[in-house]
Amino acid sequence: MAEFLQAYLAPWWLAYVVAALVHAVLLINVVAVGALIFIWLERKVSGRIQDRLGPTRVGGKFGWLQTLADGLKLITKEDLMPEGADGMLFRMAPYISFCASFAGYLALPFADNWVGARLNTAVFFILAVLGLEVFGVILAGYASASKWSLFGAMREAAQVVSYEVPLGMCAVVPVLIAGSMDLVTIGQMQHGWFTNWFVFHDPFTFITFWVYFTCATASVNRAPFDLAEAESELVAGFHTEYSGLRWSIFFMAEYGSMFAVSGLAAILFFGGWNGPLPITEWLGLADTTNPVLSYLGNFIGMLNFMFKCVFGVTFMMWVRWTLPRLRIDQVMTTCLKYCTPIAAASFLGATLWTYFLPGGLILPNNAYGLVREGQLIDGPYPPADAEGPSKETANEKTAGTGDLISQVAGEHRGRD
Amino acid sequence: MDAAVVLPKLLALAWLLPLASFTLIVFFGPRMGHAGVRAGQVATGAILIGCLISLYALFFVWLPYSHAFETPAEEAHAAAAPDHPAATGDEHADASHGDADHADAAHGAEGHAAASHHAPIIKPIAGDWYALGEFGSLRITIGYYIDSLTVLMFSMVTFIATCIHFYANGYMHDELHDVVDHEVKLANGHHLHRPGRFHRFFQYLSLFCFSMLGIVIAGNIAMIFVFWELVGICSYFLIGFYIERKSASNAANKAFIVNRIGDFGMIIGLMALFGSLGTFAFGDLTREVDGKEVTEPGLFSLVRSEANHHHLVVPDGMVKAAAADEIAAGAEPTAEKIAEWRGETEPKQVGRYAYWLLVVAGLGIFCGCVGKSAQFPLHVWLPDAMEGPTPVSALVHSATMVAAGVYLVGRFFPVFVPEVLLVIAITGCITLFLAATIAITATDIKRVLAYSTVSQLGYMMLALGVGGWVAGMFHLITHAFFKSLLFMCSGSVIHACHTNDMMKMGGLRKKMPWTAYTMLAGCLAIMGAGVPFSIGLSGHYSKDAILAQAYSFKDSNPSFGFLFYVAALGAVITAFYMFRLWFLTFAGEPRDHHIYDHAHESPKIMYYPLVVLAVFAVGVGWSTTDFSWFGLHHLFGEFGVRELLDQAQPVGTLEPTHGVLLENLKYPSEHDSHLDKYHITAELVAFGTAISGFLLALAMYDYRILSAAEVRAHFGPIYQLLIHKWYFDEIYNALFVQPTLFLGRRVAQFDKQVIDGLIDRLAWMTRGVAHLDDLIDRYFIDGLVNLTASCTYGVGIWFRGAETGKLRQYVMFIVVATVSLFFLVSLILAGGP
Amino acid sequence: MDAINWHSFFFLFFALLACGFSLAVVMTSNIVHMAFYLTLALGATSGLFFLAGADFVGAMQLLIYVGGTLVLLIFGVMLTAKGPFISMKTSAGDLVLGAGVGGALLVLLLAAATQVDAWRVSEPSPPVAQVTASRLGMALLGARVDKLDEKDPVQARGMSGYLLPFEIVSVHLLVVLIGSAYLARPKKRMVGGPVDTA
Amino acid sequence: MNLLTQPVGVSHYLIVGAIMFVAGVVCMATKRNALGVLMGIELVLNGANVNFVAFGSVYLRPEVTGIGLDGQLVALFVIVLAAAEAAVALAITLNFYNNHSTVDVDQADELKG
Repeated sequence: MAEFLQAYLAPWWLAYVVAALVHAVLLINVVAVGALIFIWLERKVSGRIQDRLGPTRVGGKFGWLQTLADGLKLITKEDLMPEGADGMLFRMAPYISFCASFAGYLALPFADNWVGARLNTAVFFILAVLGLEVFGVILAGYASASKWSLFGAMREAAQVVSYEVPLGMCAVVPVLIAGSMDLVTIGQMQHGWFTNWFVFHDPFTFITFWVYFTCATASVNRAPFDLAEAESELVAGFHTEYSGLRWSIFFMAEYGSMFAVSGLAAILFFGGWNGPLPITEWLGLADTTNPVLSYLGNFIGMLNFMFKCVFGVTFMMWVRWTLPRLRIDQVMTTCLKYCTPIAAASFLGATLWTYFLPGGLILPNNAYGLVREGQLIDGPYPPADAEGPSKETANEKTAGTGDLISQVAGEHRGRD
Repeated sequence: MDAAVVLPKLLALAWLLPLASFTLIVFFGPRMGHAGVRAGQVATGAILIGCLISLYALFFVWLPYSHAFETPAEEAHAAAAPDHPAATGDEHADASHGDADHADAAHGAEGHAAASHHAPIIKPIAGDWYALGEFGSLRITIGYYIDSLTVLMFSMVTFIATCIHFYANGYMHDELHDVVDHEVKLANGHHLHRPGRFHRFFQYLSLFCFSMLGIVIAGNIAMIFVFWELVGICSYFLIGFYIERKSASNAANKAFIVNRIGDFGMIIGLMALFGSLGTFAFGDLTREVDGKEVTEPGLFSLVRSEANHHHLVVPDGMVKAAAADEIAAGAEPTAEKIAEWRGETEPKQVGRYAYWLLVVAGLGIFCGCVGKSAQFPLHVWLPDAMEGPTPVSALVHSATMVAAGVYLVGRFFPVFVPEVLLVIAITGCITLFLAATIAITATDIKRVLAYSTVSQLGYMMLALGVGGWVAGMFHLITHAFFKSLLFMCSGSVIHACHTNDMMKMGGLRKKMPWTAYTMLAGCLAIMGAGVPFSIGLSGHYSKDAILAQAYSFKDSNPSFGFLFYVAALGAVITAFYMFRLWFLTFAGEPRDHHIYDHAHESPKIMYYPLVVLAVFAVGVGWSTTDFSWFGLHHLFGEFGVRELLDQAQPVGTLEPTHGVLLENLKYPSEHDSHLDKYHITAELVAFGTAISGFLLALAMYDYRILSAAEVRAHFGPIYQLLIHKWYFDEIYNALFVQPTLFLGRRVAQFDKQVIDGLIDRLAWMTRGVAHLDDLIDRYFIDGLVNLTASCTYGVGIWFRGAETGKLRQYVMFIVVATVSLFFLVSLILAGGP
Repeated sequence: MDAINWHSFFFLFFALLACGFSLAVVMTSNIVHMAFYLTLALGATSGLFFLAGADFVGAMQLLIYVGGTLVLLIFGVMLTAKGPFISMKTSAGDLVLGAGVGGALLVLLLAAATQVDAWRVSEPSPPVAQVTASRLGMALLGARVDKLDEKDPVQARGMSGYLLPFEIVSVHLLVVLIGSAYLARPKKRMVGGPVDTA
Repeated sequence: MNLLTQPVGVSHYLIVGAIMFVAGVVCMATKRNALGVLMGIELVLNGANVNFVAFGSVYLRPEVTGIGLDGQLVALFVIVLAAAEAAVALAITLNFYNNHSTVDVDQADELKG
């Protein structure tokens, strides 16, 4: 895109800046507009679950402008800060939370190669950045100079640090199967019928997904794991002292993270932008040589991906309004005594399964069968990124560990 | 499958299983389940598997024509088959030695037709599993000597042991939790309170089974001796199981010490054999020496060599040992010379000495058997040994350990000369009578059985002593079954009544029917109940065989006729005291209502083994020939325990022989006792004696036509004699124990006054020297050391200032040191060349 | 005007952030502020790692260091953050001493860093994009795929990877886990009043 | 020398590392709060890590003379071990706090000579 802009913008560096800005604005819109929609959705969903209608008036049908109205109200509210508060930290905290949540989108692909920055270690990066969100919460809790806030922050800290362990372990399972931490590569590998999705790869990935989802719910601080803002015990937890816009930024961060972990789940387990049926292929939109067609195909893929993310978020809402909140000890027990061992066992099982049955549950599975052999994918997939650095790189990127192992093995044979 | 290959492996497995169980329980016993309850299951499992293996092994010898013990070369000499018409008496030679070069069919003209219809006496399997060491000609090995007797004993021991293990699992359940021993009073007046020892019991049982099986399978006298002593120590442990009871620990000591006396004689006997013959092994061993196969003759072949047609001839080694003087004087021990020496049986001649050497060996070995099998005069320990738990009595003191003595006599039978056999017979005869009479008056239910055991062992010794090898061994087997049954029944009764005193029982039949009727079966079996000439319980056959043998011996040696009469009298008494026991315990009216009300049938795990054993007590003596009217022998051939024992009859012992020292002593062939003239008489006598004893008991203790009290009063002095067990304990006490104690006290006095005084004086001197040493040490050496220490201390104090304990200061030190180090290094580098 | 070197630009950006916040850590006496600045300094360092082509290490830095270790540290801060401990003033003498010693060390290190000419300018090898994660993984498992074409046999022998350190570190982590749980376990109350702290 | 237009070299990274290192050392030497000392240690480790990564980076030094992957590997180990060290140090600090009701390292001088 930057190259494209360079042709029109006089100072060449401006092209980069504009391109970066465009990316950032697009992404921030996903977060901001997403939050608007999700808050409305949450109200509707919770209303339905509690056998009422939810908002109905604002904006005509279904009350779809309710959130906007709320936002306006929040902006006009007075910005309060407690007397004993640590001013700098109190002001920084919401932004830290929001930045952490937002930075995760940098590496999240919305369709094939539609990604802010394609990273080798995208999975890792997203998990790391989302983990930083906790800083905002902790600092908010401390800076508020309130007991409730501090308690909420402490709970959050304990909970998030603990849940990162099983979460990371679960995320490693698809990475292991794909042989890459690049989310685009992982998404490409699940191309085709829905049987290629990693969640159906073997029984262990299926289990892993549920553990992942539980831990993700906990790590984004959603009910039934929302100990940090347990209103029945801590007034409002870490954001007791916040009001107005700062408060709404915390909310945006929360919905942003929900969307991000759902997106990660969608790519790691549910094929990302690939639909259950290879419709884009049937329609001839998978042809990457034609920019218009591939753009259309990717657009359909993006819709696909969005749908999966929204489904994930809705699922979290459903869980929130169904299950009662856990006690803090139950939260820790769930993490350390159940999630971690199950994740570890699934990891081991998936490793063994991949070793003995590399093709997955439903054979034959040509897609990664080829990757396992260490050959370049040129059948179903053209080289993934035509505009990438070089063909060699693509080769190396998709080759994964299998290739390297065979290389090393060959080397050793040669030496003997 | 070649039996010679398979049998040693099978039996070794069955033999080692209890050892494995023992080892396991020793190390993990207390941790096996609650209070070691799994230990019982481990031990039981081990012996059960051992039993199954033994029974499987039995199939190799069960079929009389299975050729189990024949060497592969046997086919070439099929002439020895039992249906061979030419009963020329060379069966033994052929069957037992397949060596074609050596087989000398022309020899052995004198045969005996009686043997011809029997199964062949076939060669035992002998060999070594493992050589422990070799010292010149002396090879100490773990070897085996397997014939049908071995396999039969294995099956019997393991089978009975299995039943007893099951039974003990129920009987010992008190030991699973803390036990209050009401028979032990502590100094503070309380009863002893101690933790249960369930696992320890089974640990000893396992070790005992292992040792007993070791004796049975042993292939040389060294092994026999080792396991003989192991059995002794196990019996010591088990008798003294309730070690806190004074009576139990005394009984254990008594058993052990009395056995020691016998074992001393045994060592003499074994050394006499080894010293003169130079080998430990029983059978001929073939092994490779320098690439050649060498067959070393074993004890039995040396004593009854093939060249002598398996007659007992003083072997060369003994003659050489006897002729030590002549050889020292320069005589060359050539073959002719040895033959010449051997022939001289006149007094003070070499042959005479050599023969005496053989007698000494035999008597020595028998001495050990006297101790272990509780024969007169060493029988005193067995009744006292009833202090152990009843399963121990059943296993150790009825069926197996005391049987070891009899078994050993049977094993060494080929070595015994007629004079020794006579001693054995007389000892057995005395024992059976003594013990039987004591049993009449005993009121302790286990003691009655103990004396009964002693008496029955006497029967076996008598049988062996009068030349009835098969009869004695047969009685050994049948007795094992019914005596263990009787003991376990008595245990069941004791378990229910918590007393041993028969006078407090009575009428228990209604309360514990299973125990009562299985015990009745046992009593009938030991009495020898049966219908003459047709069928009977197991004891019927074995006792008939013994009586017939004694009768045929009486026919050859009229002067020793008393042996037969005493045996017959013993049979009367046996029947009497057994039914006295049964009637007192189970019949009539209860004499102690408190005990009667609390009595109950034992748990299933205890009376199921009783039923199994009862079945065997009834039927173990049967062979297919007893059912010839049914045609069974056509179907299965002739087999039964007797036929199996016939297979194992030591080579050459069927020949009629006579004594050398006592020239009038004549031993008929054992088969002669099957002649009708002896057989019918014996059977009638046996029936008559048994019935009369039974009727007498019936009259006195059930119908009470005769009053026991009156009889007692009438025979006052005899009653006193019997109730005091012929005053044996008192005599031994006065003769041996008191003088020993006296001597011991004198020695202690000497030790205390003379030796201690000397040592005290020495100690005083040492103290003086030490005092001097101390002064030097304190002022000179300590001074030096203190000086060093104070120097170090001073330096330490000086350096202490640097340790401020402040973390931040340490960081400063590190940084400053680093910077200055860099600085110094760069200075040196810059200033250097 | 020369073209802006983006690498240099971002390096400068992150370097200033890292150094600035490091110094802020030293300057501030409020322990919570210290933790916050440290977070930012370490985050900026991870940016430096990304710049230097060490993607995986950068992500590790974010995930483990910033997301784990520092959260733990802040946790500790919160647990002990009673009034007097939030800002503990150091005596001026200590500060001066520290500054002096630190300055000396800084001078030494800067001198060492800038004295080698070869380090001053970059001579980048032809751009080779690397999947560092799998290479690192293989190296941890004992196979150095980046040195497969090492010609010198002596050098090649040294390229045996990091399997043993990896295992040692794994065991070490386990030990640490258990050890710290043990150290921080709740204590039984002492009988007879609180421990004398004087 | 215009930093914005010239390519940066290893030295630049080393300078950043040195500053962080010294900041950490000064932090360790001056902070009285045990957790402050701990943060100093983290800074020191990070300064070292910057150096390692810089030496191992193919963007800064040719692969032939650079230490290649080793730099990154050592940095990895440092990060992991720093996490372990932090856990233990925190446990020790909390223990110290439990027993002495303070986190002042100057008070922890019971072992002084």
